[in-house]
Amino acid sequence: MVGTPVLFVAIPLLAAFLIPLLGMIWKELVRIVPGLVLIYLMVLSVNLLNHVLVNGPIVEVIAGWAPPFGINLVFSAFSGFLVTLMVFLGLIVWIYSYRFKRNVGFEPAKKYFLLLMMLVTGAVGIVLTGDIFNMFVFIEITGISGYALTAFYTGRDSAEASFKYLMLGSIASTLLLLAIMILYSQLGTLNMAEIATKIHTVKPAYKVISLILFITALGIEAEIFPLNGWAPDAYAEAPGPVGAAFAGIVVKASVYAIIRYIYTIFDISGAYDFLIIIGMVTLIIAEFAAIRQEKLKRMLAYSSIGQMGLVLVAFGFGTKEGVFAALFLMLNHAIIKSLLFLSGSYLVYNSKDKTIAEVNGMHKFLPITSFLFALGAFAIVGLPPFAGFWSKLSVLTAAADSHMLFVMSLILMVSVVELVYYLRVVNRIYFFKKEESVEAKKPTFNALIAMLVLGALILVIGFYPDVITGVIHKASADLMDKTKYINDVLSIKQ
Amino acid sequence: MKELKENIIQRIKASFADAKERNDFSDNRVDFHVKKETIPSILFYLKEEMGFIHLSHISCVDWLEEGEFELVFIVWSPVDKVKVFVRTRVDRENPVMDNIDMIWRQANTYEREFREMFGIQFTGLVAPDEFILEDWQGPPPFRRDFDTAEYAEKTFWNRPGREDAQDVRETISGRDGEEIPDFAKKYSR
Amino acid sequence: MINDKHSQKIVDYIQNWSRKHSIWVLAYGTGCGAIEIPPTMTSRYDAERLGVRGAATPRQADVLLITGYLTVKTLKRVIRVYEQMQDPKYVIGFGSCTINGGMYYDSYNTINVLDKYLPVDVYINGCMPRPEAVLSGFAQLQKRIAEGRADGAAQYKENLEWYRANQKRIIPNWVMPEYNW
Amino acid sequence: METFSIIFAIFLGGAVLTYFAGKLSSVVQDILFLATVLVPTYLFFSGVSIGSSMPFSLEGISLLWGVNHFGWLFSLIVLGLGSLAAVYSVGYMKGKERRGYFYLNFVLSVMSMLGIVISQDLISFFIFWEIMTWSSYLMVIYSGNDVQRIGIKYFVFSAIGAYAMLMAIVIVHSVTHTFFIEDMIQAYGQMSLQLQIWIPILFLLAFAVKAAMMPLHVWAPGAYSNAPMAYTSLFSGALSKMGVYGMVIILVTMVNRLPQGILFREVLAWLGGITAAMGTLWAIKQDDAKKLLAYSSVAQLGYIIVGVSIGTELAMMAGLFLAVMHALFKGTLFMVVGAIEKQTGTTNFTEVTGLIRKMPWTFFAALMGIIALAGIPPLGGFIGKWMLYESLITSDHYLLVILIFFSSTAAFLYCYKFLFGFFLGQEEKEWAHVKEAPATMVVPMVLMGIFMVVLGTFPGIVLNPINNGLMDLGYVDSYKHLWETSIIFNSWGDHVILQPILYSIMGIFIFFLIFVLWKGYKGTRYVTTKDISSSGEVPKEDENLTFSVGFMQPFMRAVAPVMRRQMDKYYTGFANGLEGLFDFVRRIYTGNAQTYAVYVVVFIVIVLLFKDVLF
Amino acid sequence: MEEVLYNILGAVVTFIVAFVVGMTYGGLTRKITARVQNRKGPPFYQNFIDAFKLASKKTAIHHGVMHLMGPAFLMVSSVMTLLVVPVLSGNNWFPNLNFHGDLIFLLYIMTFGPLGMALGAGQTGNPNSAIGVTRGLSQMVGFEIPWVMALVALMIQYKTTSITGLMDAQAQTGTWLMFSSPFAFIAAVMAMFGMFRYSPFDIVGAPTELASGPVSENGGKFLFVMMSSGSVFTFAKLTLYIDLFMGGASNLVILLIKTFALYMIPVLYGITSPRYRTEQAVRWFWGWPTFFGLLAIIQAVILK
Repeated sequence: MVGTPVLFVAIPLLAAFLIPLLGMIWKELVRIVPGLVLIYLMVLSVNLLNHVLVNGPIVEVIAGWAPPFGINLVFSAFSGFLVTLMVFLGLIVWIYSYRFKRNVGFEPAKKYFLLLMMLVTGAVGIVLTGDIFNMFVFIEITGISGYALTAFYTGRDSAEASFKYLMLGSIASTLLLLAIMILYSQLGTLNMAEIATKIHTVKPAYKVISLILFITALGIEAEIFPLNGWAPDAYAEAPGPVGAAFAGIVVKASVYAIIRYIYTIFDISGAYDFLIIIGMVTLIIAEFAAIRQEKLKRMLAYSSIGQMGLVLVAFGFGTKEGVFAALFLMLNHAIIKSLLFLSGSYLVYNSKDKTIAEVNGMHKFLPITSFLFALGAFAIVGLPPFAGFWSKLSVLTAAADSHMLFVMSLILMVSVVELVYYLRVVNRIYFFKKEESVEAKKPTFNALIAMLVLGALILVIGFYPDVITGVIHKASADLMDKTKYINDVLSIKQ
Repeated sequence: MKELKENIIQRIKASFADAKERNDFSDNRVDFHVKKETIPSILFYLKEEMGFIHLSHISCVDWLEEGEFELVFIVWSPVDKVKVFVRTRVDRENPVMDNIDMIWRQANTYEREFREMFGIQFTGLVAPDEFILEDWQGPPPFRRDFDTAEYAEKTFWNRPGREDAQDVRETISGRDGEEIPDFAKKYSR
Repeated sequence: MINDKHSQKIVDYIQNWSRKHSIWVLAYGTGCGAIEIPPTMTSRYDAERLGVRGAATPRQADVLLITGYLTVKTLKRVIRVYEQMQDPKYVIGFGSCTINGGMYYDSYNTINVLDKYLPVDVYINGCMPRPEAVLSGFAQLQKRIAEGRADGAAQYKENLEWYRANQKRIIPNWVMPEYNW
Repeated sequence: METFSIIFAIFLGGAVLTYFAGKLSSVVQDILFLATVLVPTYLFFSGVSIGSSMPFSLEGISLLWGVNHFGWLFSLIVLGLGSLAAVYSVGYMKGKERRGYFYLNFVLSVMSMLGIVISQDLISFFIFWEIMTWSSYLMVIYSGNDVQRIGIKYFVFSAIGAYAMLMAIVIVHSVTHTFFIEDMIQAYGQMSLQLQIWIPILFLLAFAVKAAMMPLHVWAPGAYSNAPMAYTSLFSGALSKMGVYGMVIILVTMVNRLPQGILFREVLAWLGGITAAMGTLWAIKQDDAKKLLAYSSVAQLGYIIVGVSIGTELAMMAGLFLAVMHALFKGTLFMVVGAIEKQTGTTNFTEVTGLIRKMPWTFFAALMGIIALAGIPPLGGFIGKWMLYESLITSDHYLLVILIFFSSTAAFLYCYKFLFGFFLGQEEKEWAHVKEAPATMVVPMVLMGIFMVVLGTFPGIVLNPINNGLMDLGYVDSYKHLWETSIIFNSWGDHVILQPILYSIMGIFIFFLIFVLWKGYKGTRYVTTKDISSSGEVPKEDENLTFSVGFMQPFMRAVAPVMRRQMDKYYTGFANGLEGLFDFVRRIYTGNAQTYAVYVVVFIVIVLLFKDVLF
Repeated sequence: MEEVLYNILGAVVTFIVAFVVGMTYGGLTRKITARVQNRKGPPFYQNFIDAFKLASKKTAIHHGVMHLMGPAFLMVSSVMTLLVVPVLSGNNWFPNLNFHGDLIFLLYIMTFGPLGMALGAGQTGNPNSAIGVTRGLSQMVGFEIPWVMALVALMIQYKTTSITGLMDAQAQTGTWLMFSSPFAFIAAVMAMFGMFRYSPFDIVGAPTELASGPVSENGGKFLFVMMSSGSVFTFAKLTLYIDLFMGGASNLVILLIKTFALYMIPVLYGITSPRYRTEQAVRWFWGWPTFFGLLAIIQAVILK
């Protein structure tokens, strides 16, 4: 046992508070310390995950109160997988932005890394916690750091985007609190496992209303149509790595929350179909909207929304294959979309409007970045032999196994749309004449490393998916097994 | 018709001081003489302002005795049904004239012909060198002082025995044994 | 067998006979005389019964029919056409213009005597010669072919310098390709 | 089977190495590229015996690679044409930019095509299929002309096809729980009728796109003409055959077993026939050689589709023989166009003329290709055409045979246009400097030309493997004893005995050439094309006497009513409509915070209202 | 070996017969045309004289290899057609290759010559030649449709694609196919108008407009070869028609009578007709002839 799950929350939080103090000692520490923290967390999570895969989940009780009375953190195969993914992405984002923000002054850099730490803390907390109110708190931490990061470039547009995010986020908080209140009033407990054992005693009306409120509240964070109005603006106005962090960390955490509610806590079977419906609507609307976008990051944002819709659809199948597909999709999406955001933000680094037209002919000046963007684009539309193909295949197989042919054909049709807009951008990068007004910005060394790691991962997973599928299979089995979760949590005696 | 012609004459005279009316023709014809410098402007004026949109003809007259070429431009108005003759004189020794084929494209053909046949040079004329007379070496053949018979004798010299009006019937009869009828004999010289 | 003198004679005879009865005319309408060709060819006079037939291009033709006056400009074309024709080939001068210039005897651009430029096998005089005269001309040509006397082409080759000199005298700018037919 | 792994490792590693070798020197790159294509070809034909297979598993899915007779036939096309085109590419790409990019995609294409024919399971089939699609897509946009339209059109059509196939694959998997093609075929008989109908449709959609069948052909002219010619010869010659390959498998193993299959086959055959006719007509209209050949490819694939969809053994053999021939002659012809493009810089008939004396070997290859394309004896194209007609007549497709005959007669028009436009006609001064293409380009073309002649006399060389392949697919071998000689038979027992006929053709030809014209030749002298009967006019050196504009105008006037309708326009209209819809959807996101808040409220209200329905 | 020699000898004899008959028919056509036009006309042996003259004419120039090979292609096509068509049925006088090929092969070998010729015409560089070729090919696309329809009708009615098979069918039933399949015969004859390129379908080599089109650069020996090939081809095509529709011929006299009678149809139609433009000609062939072809196919399907 090399560590406990609580470290995942405690260490980054501590680091976040220490960053301003360390900055007083040596300014460079502001940049270095988050990295050290994330590297430590990465090592920790990989170790823990290995342990968990063999020995079963770790349930950590905080402050000595055994569940259901105290707050507990659960590091199971499922949550551990997500935590590892998030920490890994946080690490990538840190590597990427280590020099990215060099020309930015000390104060902004301090804020940036502080907020990044907070974001990771919040997201990891959401995934690990076993208590719904605690989850609310983590959601608030994530949300607040998200608002602040959106407004990082202190311009008019950023402020507006941040405001939209803040406004919808507030609504989400209110609704979430309401939902928790309803459940608590009915059951008198906030522990997930406890709720899950007792949920059948709640009146269906309360149950459904609280579920709806949960889904709405979390759906705002998870970018479900029509609750995702904030997302395109926030993605477009936030710095590139933050976009990657949103797509890879925040949204994943929110989706995790929804899934946890539907799979573990509630016992409403209609919720699965509901997931499919909202997922499909989100997917279709987002992809349709993406094709007509003029700004690169907005396009990526819509694509991200669409992918999340697909993840929800896959979860909605409710089968083990479906969960496997959804998790695989989440993994691939996290890797690929981050790569797209990271490379894309260099492609439009110096342009004024950040439009797609301004990436024309960039491949001559940014060959590696362009190549990685193209790789990401090919991967995300699911072309073999890249990573995206396997997840798409598993989603479709899951759909076919659930006999949802209509859903399947819709997914494929939308994929064609997705293909079109990604190829248009790639064609522009490679085959159009460069705009004179736009000057290319060479990526810094660390950014290059971050992107190359992601690109290599795409190829590795594409050519040999077995490296990761074993873990995902275990994770999906873990999620499907509701009683085991309850037993594991409730059997802990301090 | 009379008033129409009067009107035309008045308008031209008002615009071009050197325009001299030549004859009072009874038919639908108006005749002017102008200096050669005025030609492009008067033709342009006639075409654009007065509706004489059609260039009927350009002709050249060699006034050998007066030492001048006369160029006659005939334009036609399909609305008024009136012809206007615009005449000008060019020095015979140094025949240079303004090119007008930008007003009427077809003037180009006439100008090429005059260049070849009369030796009149049109300033700024863009056209291939040869028009009708390929490989011509002699003087411009339409000038009145060009002796065509002498030129032909010199260039395409006739063979003795091939002069015109020779009676070849004897030869034919000698060759083919054909008999010459009596009525024909009296025509033979 | 071919080298044998007698058999050569027989072969020559057959060849001349076939040439005589198959005269393909390149009706090169240079002058006003061309109007006399259609009546000669069609129903009224029917030159085809003599084996006379129109050919479309100089490559296929045997006889070049110079129908009337030749200007300096057309002479150049006629020479080219003649030189493109394949041996054996014949020229018929048609109308008085080809003989001595006819009514254009003093024109500044009409040649007077055709046989200074091209070897004429048969002249048909008249201005215009009527179709009867044309047929008589063809008959004359046939007779000469049969007798082997229609050797204009051979003379042309023999006296090429003389012909060329005459041609170049009125066509000073000689840009024609050299033909050795 | 170690060999499979080695072959694919060489392909992949060689592709990447070749790409980066460009940084060192171009000669090293060329050599590496050639080795990357030729060594696996050698290994495949020497080390892989028919019937060998290699099972392995990936991501929990068991996969199987193997070679059967049918796949071997197509691997012959792929690797044979691939290696010749590779040799050609070395000459073609000399001095061009983005050589690494070209070589990389070339190798990937060859590899993926080989992968397709050796895949015995649907997943590796699909993976290779998609690699083939995107590597060819990257080649289509190589020149960078109009990529947004042509390239995307190609990819969208391919993707629609591929996704249809993917759908069919997962449906099959949901029924059989395995991805082996063998299992799919066996399970097909027990499926429900709905599936029995839909699965072939979905598969055929994918293959029809690649085989450029009406009405899914609209990508082809642009894509074929835009890719570099060295690649297009492979693209049109081999890559489109992958569609045929799949089509044959699906038709034979599924549709023919279906009672309703006759309808399928008729519809397919008629679509193929219309493809052939319309492709031919459009090819006649083109003034650009690349476009002409592109439309011609569409038309030729139409014949092949007709053959394979009729489904009698003779028809199937005709289709497959035509497929082999098409790979040969269309590969040659695209190479010819590439050579001309390389030497003159243009491929437009209205610009280039009279190259026959400057590029005699290229002309020879082009002549052989054209004769084979036109299906004139004694070259191999005739054999395929003959078998196709006979099979259509003996299987009661009377109107279809007229349609096919019309298109193959009309094909003479563009065949002549191709030869005349480039090689014959006036020799203009503008092209006096043109030289014969380098040896690396000429040799593959001429080799293929010679091979077409050989196939015309001894079609058994290819017909026997085809027969074996068809036996693998389950045909009863009723012709085997006949294919061993150079006789072609139809099912009524009528036949053409090729050898005496072809020898007499040669004999008469040589007789007249030597005894009548050789004497003439010795006595004659070459004159330039300016020395023609031009009404006595002496054409100047720079005077253009070429006739190439509006070449087939009278015929086009005659068929004008048919040409007015264009499939492309309908697709463009549809795409524009979709873009309008997308634009409308985009406006849902107003960018206004209040609206978004309203959306949230509306969402909650709607979900609450319908909660009984939903949950 | 003896058999081969025998065959070669037979082929030579057939060729000579075809040459003589074709040339004579050509001369007779000229004579008949002249009589229709109220002329005396050339003698019937005029074509022989023309041919001999052309052969004895000097041929000094060529425009390249394809130009030299063009006439040879044409000749090969004609002779091959002749060899594949059974000239006389029921005896061994003209042993040919007719057991080695069938109708489809014949169709293609018949198009082989014009295409080779077109290549030769193309290399001369004369624009008129190429224009003529394009017209000829367009017209070919026109008349091949009814022609093939007629053939397909015959093939499906008698379930054979070989010429000898069709002749056997006629011999068995005793009726000529022109009576038992009248529509096919009409369509085929109408297609024949285009095949012989007499007026009104002679725009290919319009002498004054195109300077005789494809042959405009060919004189002397080239033209001789083309002319003889045309004569042979005429005979071969007529014999094919006779074999297909009129029961073949058992001896030479009947053959001559039948071919001459058939030959008169396009000749007489041509003499009295003005000239069509290319697209008019093509559309003409796709009108009534194709309609008759369709009728023929329908009839064949019904009677099958």
